[in-house]
Amino acid sequence: MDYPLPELSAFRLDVIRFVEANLPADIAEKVRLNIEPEKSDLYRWEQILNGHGWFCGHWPVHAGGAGWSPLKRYVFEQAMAEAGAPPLQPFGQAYVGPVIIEYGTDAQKQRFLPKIIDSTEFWCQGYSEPSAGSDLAGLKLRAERKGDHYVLNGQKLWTSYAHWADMIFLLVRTSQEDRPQKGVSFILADMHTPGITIRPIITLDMKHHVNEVFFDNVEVPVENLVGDEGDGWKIAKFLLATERLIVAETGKARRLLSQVRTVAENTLEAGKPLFEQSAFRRAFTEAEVQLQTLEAFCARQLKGVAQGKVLGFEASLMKIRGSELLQSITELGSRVAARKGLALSPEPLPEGSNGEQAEPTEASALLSEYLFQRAATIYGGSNEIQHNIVSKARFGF
Amino acid sequence: MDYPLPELSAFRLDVIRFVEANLPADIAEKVRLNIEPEKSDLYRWEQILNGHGWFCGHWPVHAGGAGWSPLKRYVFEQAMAEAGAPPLQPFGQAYVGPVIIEYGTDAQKQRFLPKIIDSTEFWCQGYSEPSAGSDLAGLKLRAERKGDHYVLNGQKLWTSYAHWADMIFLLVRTSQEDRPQKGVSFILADMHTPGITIRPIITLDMKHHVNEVFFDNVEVPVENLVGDEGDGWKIAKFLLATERLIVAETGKARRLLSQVRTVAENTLEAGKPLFEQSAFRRAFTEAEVQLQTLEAFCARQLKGVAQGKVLGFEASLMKIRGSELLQSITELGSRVAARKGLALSPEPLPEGSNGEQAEPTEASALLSEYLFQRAATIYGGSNEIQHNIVSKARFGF
Amino acid sequence: MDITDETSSDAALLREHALRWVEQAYDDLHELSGRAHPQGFDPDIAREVAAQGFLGVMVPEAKGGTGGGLAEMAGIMEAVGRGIVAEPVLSVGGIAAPLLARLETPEADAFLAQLVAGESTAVLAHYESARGFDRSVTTGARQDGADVRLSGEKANTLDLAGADTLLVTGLDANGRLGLYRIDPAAEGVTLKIYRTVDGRTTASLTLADASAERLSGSDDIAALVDETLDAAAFLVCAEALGAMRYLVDVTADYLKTRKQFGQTLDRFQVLQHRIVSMLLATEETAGVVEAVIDAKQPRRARAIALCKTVTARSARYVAQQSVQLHGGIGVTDELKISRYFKRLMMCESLFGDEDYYTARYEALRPPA
Amino acid sequence: MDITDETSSDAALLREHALRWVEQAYDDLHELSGRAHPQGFDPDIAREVAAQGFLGVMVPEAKGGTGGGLAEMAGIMEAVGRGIVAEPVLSVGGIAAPLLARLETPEADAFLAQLVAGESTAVLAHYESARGFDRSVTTGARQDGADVRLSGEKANTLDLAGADTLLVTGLDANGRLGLYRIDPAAEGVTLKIYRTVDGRTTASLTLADASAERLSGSDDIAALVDETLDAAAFLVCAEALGAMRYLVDVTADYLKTRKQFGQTLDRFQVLQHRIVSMLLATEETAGVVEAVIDAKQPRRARAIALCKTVTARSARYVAQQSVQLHGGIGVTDELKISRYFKRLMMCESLFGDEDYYTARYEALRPPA
Repeated sequence: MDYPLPELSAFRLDVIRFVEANLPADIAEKVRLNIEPEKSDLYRWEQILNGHGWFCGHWPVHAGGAGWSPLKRYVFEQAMAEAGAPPLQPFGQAYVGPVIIEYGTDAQKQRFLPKIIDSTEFWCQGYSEPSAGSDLAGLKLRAERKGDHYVLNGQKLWTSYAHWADMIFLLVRTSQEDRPQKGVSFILADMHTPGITIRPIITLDMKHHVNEVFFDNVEVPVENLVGDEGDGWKIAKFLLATERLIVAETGKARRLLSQVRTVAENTLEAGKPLFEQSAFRRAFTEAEVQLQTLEAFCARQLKGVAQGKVLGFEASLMKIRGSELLQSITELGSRVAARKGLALSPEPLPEGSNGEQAEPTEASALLSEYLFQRAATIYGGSNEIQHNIVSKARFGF
Repeated sequence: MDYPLPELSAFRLDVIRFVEANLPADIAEKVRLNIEPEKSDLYRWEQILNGHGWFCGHWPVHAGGAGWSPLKRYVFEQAMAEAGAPPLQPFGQAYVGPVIIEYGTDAQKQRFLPKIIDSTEFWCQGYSEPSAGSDLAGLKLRAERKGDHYVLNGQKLWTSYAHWADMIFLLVRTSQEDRPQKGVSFILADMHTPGITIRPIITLDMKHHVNEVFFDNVEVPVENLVGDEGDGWKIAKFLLATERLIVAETGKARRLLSQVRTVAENTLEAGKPLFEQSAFRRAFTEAEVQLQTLEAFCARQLKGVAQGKVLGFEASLMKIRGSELLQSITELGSRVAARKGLALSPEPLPEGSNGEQAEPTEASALLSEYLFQRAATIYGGSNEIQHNIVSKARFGF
Repeated sequence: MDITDETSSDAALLREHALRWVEQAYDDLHELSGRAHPQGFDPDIAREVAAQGFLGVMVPEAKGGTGGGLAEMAGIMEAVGRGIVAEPVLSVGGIAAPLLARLETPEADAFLAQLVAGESTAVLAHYESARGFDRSVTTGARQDGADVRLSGEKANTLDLAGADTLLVTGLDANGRLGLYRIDPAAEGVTLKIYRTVDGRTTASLTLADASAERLSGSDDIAALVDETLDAAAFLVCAEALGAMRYLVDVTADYLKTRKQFGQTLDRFQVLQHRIVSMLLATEETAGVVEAVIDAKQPRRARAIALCKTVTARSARYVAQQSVQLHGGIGVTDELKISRYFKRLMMCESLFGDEDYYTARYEALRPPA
Repeated sequence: MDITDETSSDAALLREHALRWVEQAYDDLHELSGRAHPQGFDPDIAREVAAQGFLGVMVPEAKGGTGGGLAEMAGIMEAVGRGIVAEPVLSVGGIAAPLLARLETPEADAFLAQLVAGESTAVLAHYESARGFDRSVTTGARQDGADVRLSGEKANTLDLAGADTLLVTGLDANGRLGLYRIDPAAEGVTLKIYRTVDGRTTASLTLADASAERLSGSDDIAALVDETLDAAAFLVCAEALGAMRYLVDVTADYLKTRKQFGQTLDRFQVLQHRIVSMLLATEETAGVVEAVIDAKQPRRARAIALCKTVTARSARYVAQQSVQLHGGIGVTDELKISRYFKRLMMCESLFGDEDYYTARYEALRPPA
């Protein structure tokens, strides 16, 4: 498929070749079959990337990165995903790392950044709460200053990979009196602190990605506050701005679309490959049109950023179409899986069945991804919220 | 195509055969080419129907009708349209006639009903106003009682066929003090009364269907009031209820879909009939699926009515899907017309062109219908309003 | 008005009965079903389903059933969908039992009684791995003296892990399709069991000269199998209708209670319109389901193709939007919403998906 | 950011110039154009268009043009769409002139100067009535001594009523495609003129041994015609983008002022979301238009197929929703909305519609 950024196509091919040459085969196989990599798998891969200077390439050089432009970073991340590398967990390198670089004290930088770069400390993000999903103004988790510590009480929800995490960065309420946004602060907590309890949440795909995290008189040293009290909103907006450019996962979409094609070529319908069947092919072409349209749209926006434009509502548009695209592609994958009875592996079959347990397949991998992607139009501000945002920002409604 | 009401299929075939045998050829040709019939064409056809006892078949027997059930009336009207009869203008026989039968004085019945039945007086409907489109509560046209007359001042908008009409039935405001709905009355006015001015509005299809009608001190005798002052809302609701069952024009949809097929069979694409082209055929099949789904839905609702059910929000659902269907089918027709350069006949070409003026074609007839049907999701309460209505009526939102 | 009102009051009564049973008896047992059992359903509840008479609805009275047809079974299946019942009501009551009843052979009749009573569970293994949703088969039946031996690959067989008997279609030496009974534990039978997305089971099976008993007579039963699969496709539409109606109700309730930005969600016009679209898709499904019941042969096959086409897309839409409108909790396994979502995926695709039935609808179009 | 920013500052300047001309000079004359004239455009404005240099943008400087390419012409066409200019900017400046310029024959060059100066108006008659959007032709060119005679049926020829010269494609005795100049008033030429939906003209023409002058050399120009039609298809996308941007702006303004149920329409969330979807369709179009400019051969043909596929559907959506959101007045001929709606119908289908370009996109897919 053609790629819309000719000036970066050589770098893109470098990245793809690097992944092909260096991604451990067992990890590649997990990605192909949509089996969750272990934490140690991720660490292994991050360390390989780091050895090549690519793990935190978007960090400034003074902080240990390569100082990539947003455009280059976009191409890197999409090419990685396209080539079948596991997604880098963003919480350390993409989220809290840049925040610490921008707002952290020297002590914080020395304490936290090295362990992000060398993949020895795993982070998670504590934003959402039961009554603050798409609407962060409703944050309730309290952090009360008591001497050298803040004491945290409350609950976070949808906390991805809390069960792997050593550290968590949190938005907490440090004041009840200010207007809702002003009383929010940004703080870092050790996940092993007494009083933190994790409850797994199993999602549609029957996997354990997210959790509820409960805070019961959890003591966090005051030096873990980033910025000042009340800076939480400002820091959250900074973090959001650095993240806006990668909301459309076109690289992953490329990989999944290509997998759909492979699977459909290997699935027979009336003795002929499903990929040759006209209704299926039409839907495939339609997904390809959507993908290339999104890539053209993103390329146009990123070229604007390269010329100094600040993205506003355009990021919401990317989010809307990006999530719709992943849903379309995986829905197509689910059509192939439907020919195999919607078998969902690798969910184990209990003992006592009257036959042999089947192996996971690429079709069931796509089915599982379809289930997972139902959340794509919900998390990070649902698509309905994104429409609200654009309506206000672009038209002043 | 299969028909979903087996018990009435014999009657349906009778109607279709009657139209084929009795509709004058010149009128049939106008329908086929989507050329507006003249008023005299309509009268001719109505009188033929009336001779067969079918013109006001849904009126009670005591009022000169045949006392058809709603189900039978639905089958009749859809079969007429399917067979290519011109649509009966509803304003007399379907709208004001039943109102006069239900609410009129004996004098009103004797004065107005015979001229509706024998097609010697043409009616139009004065509901919409500039600031009361989908929202009738905003009605402003004033009717002040002065002795034996009401004096009307104000304006109506979107008045269909006002330019043909001898009479108009109006919703007017007879009191400013009551809450908006209570001050509305239902009144009948002679279109030849001094002070009435008609301004044509040309629509997307370049035709003259609708008008603005201005009322400047128009005197209407008090005996033309239907019901009491303030009954306007009640009467409008009665009228609406009798009309709810024919909001989905499935018969017309059948005729248009069949015309699309004929035209696509006779249009060549790369030397082969367009109807054989896979993308076109798929869209055609999709339209057929939509049509038969709507017919099944309507049949289910009408069987419910036959068992005494009163339709509520279901009529809005029919309106939503009915309008969408006519838009889909005619959009398909416009695709055929696109192969002929989107020629829109019979719009005349001015003098001085360097070639011969082309004849109207069935393709341009469908194109013209496509333009006309853009209004289908707007008039009679836009589809957005219909969604609001259902949301409130069915879910109590 | 329900789907069976006009066609048969027996059907309406049966539907009411089934809905009540699902609501009262089944709901408490619900969490025990499906995923927790190796069979993909609870054997105790399966026996209770038989005791309720659900498996004999489409079997003539003379053969121990209650002599109903598609209208009656559709009411049962709507209840199955409303409660997302995991037990093999469809596999046995909607497919295996009525198929056996129509074979009119002593072998089939003898086995039928056990099925209806819930003493045995049999599933039809018809689809083949190289044919997708296509209904043609290549599995062959070889006469071996008094025995018959079957060889071939079957796929996409719902509920197989809980079945003690396989009903397998195959072509004899003359190319005639027949139905054969096979013991899943017999030599030459290899099963691969998969958990389906909704916690039931499906399987592919390889038959290598597996010993079989012929249940059908000497006639070709291809037309009968075709009708059976059409009926099955129709019955999952009725099942989908039950699940969709549940989701519309539950989602509307959720919108009324969940608050965001200081308002309950039902105040947001976009969500109001969305649930109206869900309602519309559901009511259209009710319409096309009823149209199948009204349609007589030879029009029924096309009515079913229309019905499954429309139901598949409606089911997908309603399921997806129910999850979307529930937001985060909609994608959790804890909330029932996700289970209805998955059951509707099954309904959407079992016995052929939207593409398959659109093509069939197109192929069955009468000449202009 | 506009479509041409990065590719060429010349292109950006030209675009600005054209937009300004349309806004200032054209808008007042607007009502005089198109429908009121037998040609479907105003001959005086057509001359003004030539004076502005819009017709020579894609002609090399050596041949009297300004030597631009698709990027430059796209900027002009965006302005044409913004003002729904009726004059034959596309037919002459986007098609006839660049096609002649690339023939590199003395006959073509001689005629080219008149075209660019607006002294003559020529349209390409290529499509044929039995071939729809398909680009192959059957019209034949017969050598008759020193003369050439053409026979065949051409269709779907925009702006023909205002042209004094026909540029007709035909196959010679060796099956090579050539380009021929024909006088529309010549013997053997029969024209049927139609008014297009947007008030311009289209025509079909029958050629019965009509006298013609050969403009192309002896090479087969099928590839050149193919590229020309691709370029034309692309340029109507840029035109559509201009019209869509206008509609998004105007519709947003309307929602802010029109009241219903006591509130301005912009308070209704459903309408807010609708116009965001319109914006999204428009910005996607901007993206695929820019991607064509970035794409070099041989990738350009597929980029254009993508562009027209996406633009066709986006144009239809934006046009339909602009009418819908305007309600009743949206369907009146008085309001400009309806004229933009119709122009976008033209953009959607000229040189092939969504179906045609989706098939082309599919056919041009590189091997996996």
